[in-house]
Amino acid sequence: MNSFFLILLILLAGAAISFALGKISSIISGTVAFLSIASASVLFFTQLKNNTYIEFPLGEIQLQWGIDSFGYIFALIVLGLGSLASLYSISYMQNKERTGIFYFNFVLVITSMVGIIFSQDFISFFIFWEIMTWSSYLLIIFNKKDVKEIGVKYMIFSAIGAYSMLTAIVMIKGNYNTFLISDAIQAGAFNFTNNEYIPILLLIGFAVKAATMPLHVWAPKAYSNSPMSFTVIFSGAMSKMGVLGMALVLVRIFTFNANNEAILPNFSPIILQQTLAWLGAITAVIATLYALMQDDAKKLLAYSSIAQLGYITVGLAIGTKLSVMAALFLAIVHGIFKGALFMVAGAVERQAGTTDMTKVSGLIRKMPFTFFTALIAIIALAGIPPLGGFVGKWMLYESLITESNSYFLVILVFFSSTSAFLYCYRFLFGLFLGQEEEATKDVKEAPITMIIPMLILSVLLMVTGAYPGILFDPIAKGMETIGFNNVTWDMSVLGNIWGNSVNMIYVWLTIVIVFIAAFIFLTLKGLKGTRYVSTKDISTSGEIPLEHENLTFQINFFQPFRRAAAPMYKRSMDKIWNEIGSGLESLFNFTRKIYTGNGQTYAIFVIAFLVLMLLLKDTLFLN
Amino acid sequence: MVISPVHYIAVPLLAAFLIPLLSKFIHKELARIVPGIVFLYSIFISITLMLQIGDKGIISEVIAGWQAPWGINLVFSPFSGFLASLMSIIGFLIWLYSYNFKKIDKEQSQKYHILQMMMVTGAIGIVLTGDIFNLFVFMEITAITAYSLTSFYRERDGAEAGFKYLLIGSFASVLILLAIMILYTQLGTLNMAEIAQKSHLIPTSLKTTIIVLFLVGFGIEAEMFPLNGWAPDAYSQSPGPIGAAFAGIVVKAGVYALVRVIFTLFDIHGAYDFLIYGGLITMIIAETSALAQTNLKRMLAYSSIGQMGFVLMAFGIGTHQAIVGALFLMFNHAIIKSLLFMSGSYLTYNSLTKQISALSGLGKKLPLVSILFGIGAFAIVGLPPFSGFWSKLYVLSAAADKNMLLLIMTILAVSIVEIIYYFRVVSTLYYGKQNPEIEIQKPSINAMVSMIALGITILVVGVYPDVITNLLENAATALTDKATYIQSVLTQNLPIN
Amino acid sequence: MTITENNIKQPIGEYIQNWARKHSLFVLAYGTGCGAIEIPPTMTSRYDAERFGIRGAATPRQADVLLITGYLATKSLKRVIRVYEQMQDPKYVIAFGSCTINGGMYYDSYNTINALDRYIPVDVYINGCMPRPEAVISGFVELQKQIASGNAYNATKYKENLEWYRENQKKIIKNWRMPDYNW
Amino acid sequence: MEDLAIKILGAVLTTIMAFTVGMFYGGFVRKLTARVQNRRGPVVYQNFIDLLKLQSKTTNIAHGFMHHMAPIWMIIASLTTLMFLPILNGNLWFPNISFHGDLIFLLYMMVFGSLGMALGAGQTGNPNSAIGVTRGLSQMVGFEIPFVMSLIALMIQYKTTSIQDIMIAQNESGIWNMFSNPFAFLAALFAMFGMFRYSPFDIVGAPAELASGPVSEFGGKYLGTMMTANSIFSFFKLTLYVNLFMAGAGNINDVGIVATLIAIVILLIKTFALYMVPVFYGWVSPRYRTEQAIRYFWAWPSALGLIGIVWALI
Repeated sequence: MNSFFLILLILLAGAAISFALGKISSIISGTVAFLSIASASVLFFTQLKNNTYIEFPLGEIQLQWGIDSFGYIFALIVLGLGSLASLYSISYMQNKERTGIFYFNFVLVITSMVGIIFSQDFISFFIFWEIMTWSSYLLIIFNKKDVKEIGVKYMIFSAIGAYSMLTAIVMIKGNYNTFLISDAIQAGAFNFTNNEYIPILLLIGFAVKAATMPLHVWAPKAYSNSPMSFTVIFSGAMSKMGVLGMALVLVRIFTFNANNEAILPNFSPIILQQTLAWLGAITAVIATLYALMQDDAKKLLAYSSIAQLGYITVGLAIGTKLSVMAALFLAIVHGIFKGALFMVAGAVERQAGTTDMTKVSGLIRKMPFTFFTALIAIIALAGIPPLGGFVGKWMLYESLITESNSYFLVILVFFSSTSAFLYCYRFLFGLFLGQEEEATKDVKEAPITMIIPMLILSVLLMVTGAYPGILFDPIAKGMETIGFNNVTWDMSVLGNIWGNSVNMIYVWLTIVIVFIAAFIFLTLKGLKGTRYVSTKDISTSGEIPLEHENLTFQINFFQPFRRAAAPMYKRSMDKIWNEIGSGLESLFNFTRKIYTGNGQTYAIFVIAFLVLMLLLKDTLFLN
Repeated sequence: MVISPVHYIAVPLLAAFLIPLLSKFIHKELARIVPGIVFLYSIFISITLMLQIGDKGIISEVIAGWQAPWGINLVFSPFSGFLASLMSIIGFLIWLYSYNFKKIDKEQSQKYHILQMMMVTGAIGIVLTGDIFNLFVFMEITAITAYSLTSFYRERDGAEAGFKYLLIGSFASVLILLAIMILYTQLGTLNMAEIAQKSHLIPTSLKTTIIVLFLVGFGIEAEMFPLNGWAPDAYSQSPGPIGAAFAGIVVKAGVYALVRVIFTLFDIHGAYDFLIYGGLITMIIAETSALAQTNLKRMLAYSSIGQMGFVLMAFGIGTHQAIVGALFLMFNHAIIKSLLFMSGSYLTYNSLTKQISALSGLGKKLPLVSILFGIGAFAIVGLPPFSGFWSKLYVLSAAADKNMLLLIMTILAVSIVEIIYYFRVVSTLYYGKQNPEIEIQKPSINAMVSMIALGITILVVGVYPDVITNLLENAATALTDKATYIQSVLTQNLPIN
Repeated sequence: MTITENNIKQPIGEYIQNWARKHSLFVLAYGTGCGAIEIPPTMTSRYDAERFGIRGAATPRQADVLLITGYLATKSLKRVIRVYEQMQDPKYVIAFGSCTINGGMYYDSYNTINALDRYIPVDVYINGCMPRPEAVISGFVELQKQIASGNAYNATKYKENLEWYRENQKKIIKNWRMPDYNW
Repeated sequence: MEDLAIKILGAVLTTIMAFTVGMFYGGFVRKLTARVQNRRGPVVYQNFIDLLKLQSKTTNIAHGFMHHMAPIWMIIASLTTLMFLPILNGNLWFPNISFHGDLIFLLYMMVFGSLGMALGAGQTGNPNSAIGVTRGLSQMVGFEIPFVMSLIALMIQYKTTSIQDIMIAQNESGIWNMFSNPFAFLAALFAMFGMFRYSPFDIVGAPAELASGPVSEFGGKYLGTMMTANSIFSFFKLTLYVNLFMAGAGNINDVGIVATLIAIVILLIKTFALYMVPVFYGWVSPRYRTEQAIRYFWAWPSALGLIGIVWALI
């Protein structure tokens, strides 16, 4: 049997079986889900060779599935993160209700993402895309919180995106008479000079999933309210499907000069490119500003995801080799660290009952491994050397400074990235540091099946920091597939086009040597006199805090910053959309009133219509 | 016995006549069982004939020995055959569903089943007949049964709805009859093939008048805006399965008539644009109204109107692919909306009110029904891998071929509205708070069977649309190929007696 | 290797450490009494305690010297004890003003303590009511001498005689809710 | 092998120099401040005495692992940044591994220490520390903006992100960047006020308000190590500024011993002169609240930074 079908079948079977077993035991159901995803991953990475394609007809539509180097990048994220997240969710979903439905949709989301990666034609692409949308919808409202608002918002924006995409697809069909992606590209469907609607509509479609301003409003609550083990996938992998599409389209908008540097063909794509880049940057800034105001760790992470996706959008929009590479690298690394962070949030939620940072604090001693993961992931998120996050950020900045002409964009991105330190700190402080309060006295470390995926992800972050080449390899191949030539990379040296570079190995060496020396010195020196005390033993001007007295500083955490940046908090896209929504709703209420429920009115309608038609018949029918 | 299209009409009429007698003298239950047998037989005929037309092309049957164009004839083309088969199947499923329907008590059930059978028969008659006056007659049969079924519950609201339907429906009858009269005075024939052949003889101003009369008349049956005032009330006040029958059968007949008039009888291009705009406006108004509904059945009714607008619009685009899409839409709408009405009426039946908010949390108590409703909702808004997606894709790509970008965007914008209100229901079903007071009455097995059959069809067609596309292609060809229709009706004479 | 200065023999390591301790005194001023008013002139331009390496410390963790300026109410004794115990060895206490020696003008008050060294060990007393900044500095210099000679080991004494101190402390502090320290 | 030995020796030398100079500068500042306030002030090597005393504390308190780690993080940040900064222009002993890093890297590495310290401060559970940290981080967002703007201006002016190249370019043209792009320099200078946290930007520690802010719970060896790290870091910051805006020190063509010593002296003069700017500014300034400080940085310094970028483009 063909490996493509086999992989999808294994996943589908996994979904069905775990659904059936959900009633019996959530652990068994979860194990089945994990096994199916893991075995699909194993099959994928062992059996499928790059650049294999299969074609089969469905009605008069020719479908093509295949895997190329570009899809491979995303398969790494989806299947890698998918396996870990499903392993994680075995314990996370334990003792919860309706686990059958959860695992069914969970595996279905992964199936559809694998399907999207397989799809080489628009029809299967769209089908898998929509399956992904509704199965994720069912997971978003799984927790039964704010179902109406979150679910409807998610569906509306997904539908806007999906239908713009569908419009573009049928337009491609209309103009070029093909559904195959490669044929469409050959025919120049994404070329701006031929038809500017198609790429723009496609970009809108992808931008929704990539949560780009102003289509991001669904994201914060959707990310924070779904079960955490799914949000790992949702934010880590699913948003990357938008990135996949955007990369695919955006790169085609550029043309390439003799040296294979991307250049823009004419005026209008520059506007598009700049618009998209600015939207990405503004997304990053706004989301960051909101992230650092959140009191709920999950929401904080949700906003942070949006911000990170903003960087990726910027990178893709700039469209040079370095920036696209940065964007794709960030996409993978974001999958890793945001996956890890959502896992951390999930672990805290499971063990401590809430992720509200005003209620939980001081978990570091109780959940050391979770904290370690959070620490590593946050360092990567903040883009601080020497972890993988830094590599991506570095490439992004370098490409912005060296290759784009929009220096103000750099400032914007940098502002967001600096402000990100605030929420990065908030996350660690809020959950793990600070006072150990009585409320969280009995919290235990998360079970091992949750710890293992988290630790694997943290190790990955360190490895990608030291040897980013591991990821450059597939990324470079993928970029060559979508149109760049001669993508060069080095195992651990990052370079820009001005010839400046950073050698991550030296960074690691310096840091590790200094770390070891300083650690030994500081630990051994006065070892006898060093003692560890509880967090209640602090200098409080001599006052002795009692056990139940809450000394943690958590509320209005960044109040001074908020005061300083007050003008930026005044408007929100959410409000604007809500106003549009309520305006439309009142309009619809008006149209509803056409149906008065009165038979006489209806009769008048009929007669009036008849008369009107008789009057207009010649103009209507005789042209 | 030779199977012929006449059996579609004759057998049910005979059965309708016999049922009261049989139930009185043999067994009471027969009144309920016989219609089922009739429907099964109709399905059997459909299958046989559909297989036959594969070799023979169009089957034209003449009733009572008179040759066309004088006699009344039945035309079983791939197009009308497709619709007739669809109607028989839906009719059967509705019968199956309502066999033990809780709200139809024993006394009434005999009446109900006869009426329902006659309604389907009338609709099938409309689709099959080759004679314009005969079409009118069948339309009256359908309409009258529909009126009485609308007010079947003998409540105030039902009576009011029935009356509204009757009022508007009588307009339709008058207008259609008037049109037929003018047509007959002009051409001296009632055979549709012949009218089609001779339609250029009619003076143009008169021709447009006839078209307007037909359009308004059939437009009422096809729920075109602003002629569809009757529909929401009729749908929501009639028994649940009848709502399904309206959506799946009656309206389809109206659309068929409208399309037949425009595509076959007259060849006027303005009418296509009229269909597009009429359909578009219908769709927009209906879907936006549906958003504001709080009553589940009314919401489904408006959604149904909107879907019919979509179908009309798809016909209006007029290319082969668009017609395939339109037929696919009709097919989908028939199965999906039937499923929605069927499952929806069990849901409302088990809630305290018909309000959507009252469905809260029923997903857990009626898991299978809710899942079926969910499948229906997902399918009707056109989410893959359910069948609704393919019809939408066909229509959209047909529109794209004609570069109707604005049209596509409007359709999709309206689809978003659709998504909102359907998902609102689904999320209420599954994620709302449960009302502990409700005692759940499980649906009967036969109802479940018919709903599951529909659900499975949706899934199968969704995953593998090839099972249906061939039929649709043939049907679309049959509709557009006017010459073959005229020729085969006027030359192919196969008297049955 | 030892070094001898002022007839005191010290190993060289200890000598250097004591020299550093002597010249770098971070003072935590516990300004409860009226004596606190004398601290600012001591620190600022006129008397400039910083030239002796004396500077203020904000928290007990960073402080070397606990400067208790004036009477201690029974209520504030608890705070003083806690602050003292939070300080890190080597640590010194300078009691400032008559009140800390014998209660001073509050000797018969119902809610002040009279002799501070019954509750925490005091290295240097500075007499006076108020002692002038000169006196304060002379007290510091005295402390520096003690440190240099290696005699400022009151903190160790406190640990050794903890039970006695606790007993005294508990006599004053009725609702004893001090945390247990793990030293 | 010899290469490696020289490198290690150079690294150690750099560290020792940075440490010594940083500590002495701190002492000078204390002394000068005292003189300005009409005091005698401590001895200039007072900081060494303080450090020695802190390190010779016999008991030390830690509230947990992150508390223990905080000084280590700071040392890592200081030393790593130092190692990747060319101390002298092209000198054999002091380039360390600077050519393996660039400005953007340093920019991020500089944050490492602050974040580490913030985490340590967070673990102590002292609310004062947490408040101090929020102020510090918020203020950092403030001053990073003009700082980054001026760095961008330099980078696009010289089409390089390497500090070495910027230094060489200044030496070749003979014009310091503080004159060739005064706006960028001013923006960076304002940012520097924030970096050094002297008045009016000392809200972070805010003596007498927040105890001593983030370091409230640090004492003994922890405080001592932090002090060391801070001294090294301030030397790094000053050298970075001198390299970027004042052409650094030393001559790439002359790397003899004498030339090196002269270069070091020049470097010290330049850094000291630069260091005095925030110190002088601090003497005459009261304290800004956090939001005032942030707004301060986002107003004129950022505007200057923007002008600097435009200037560099022209």
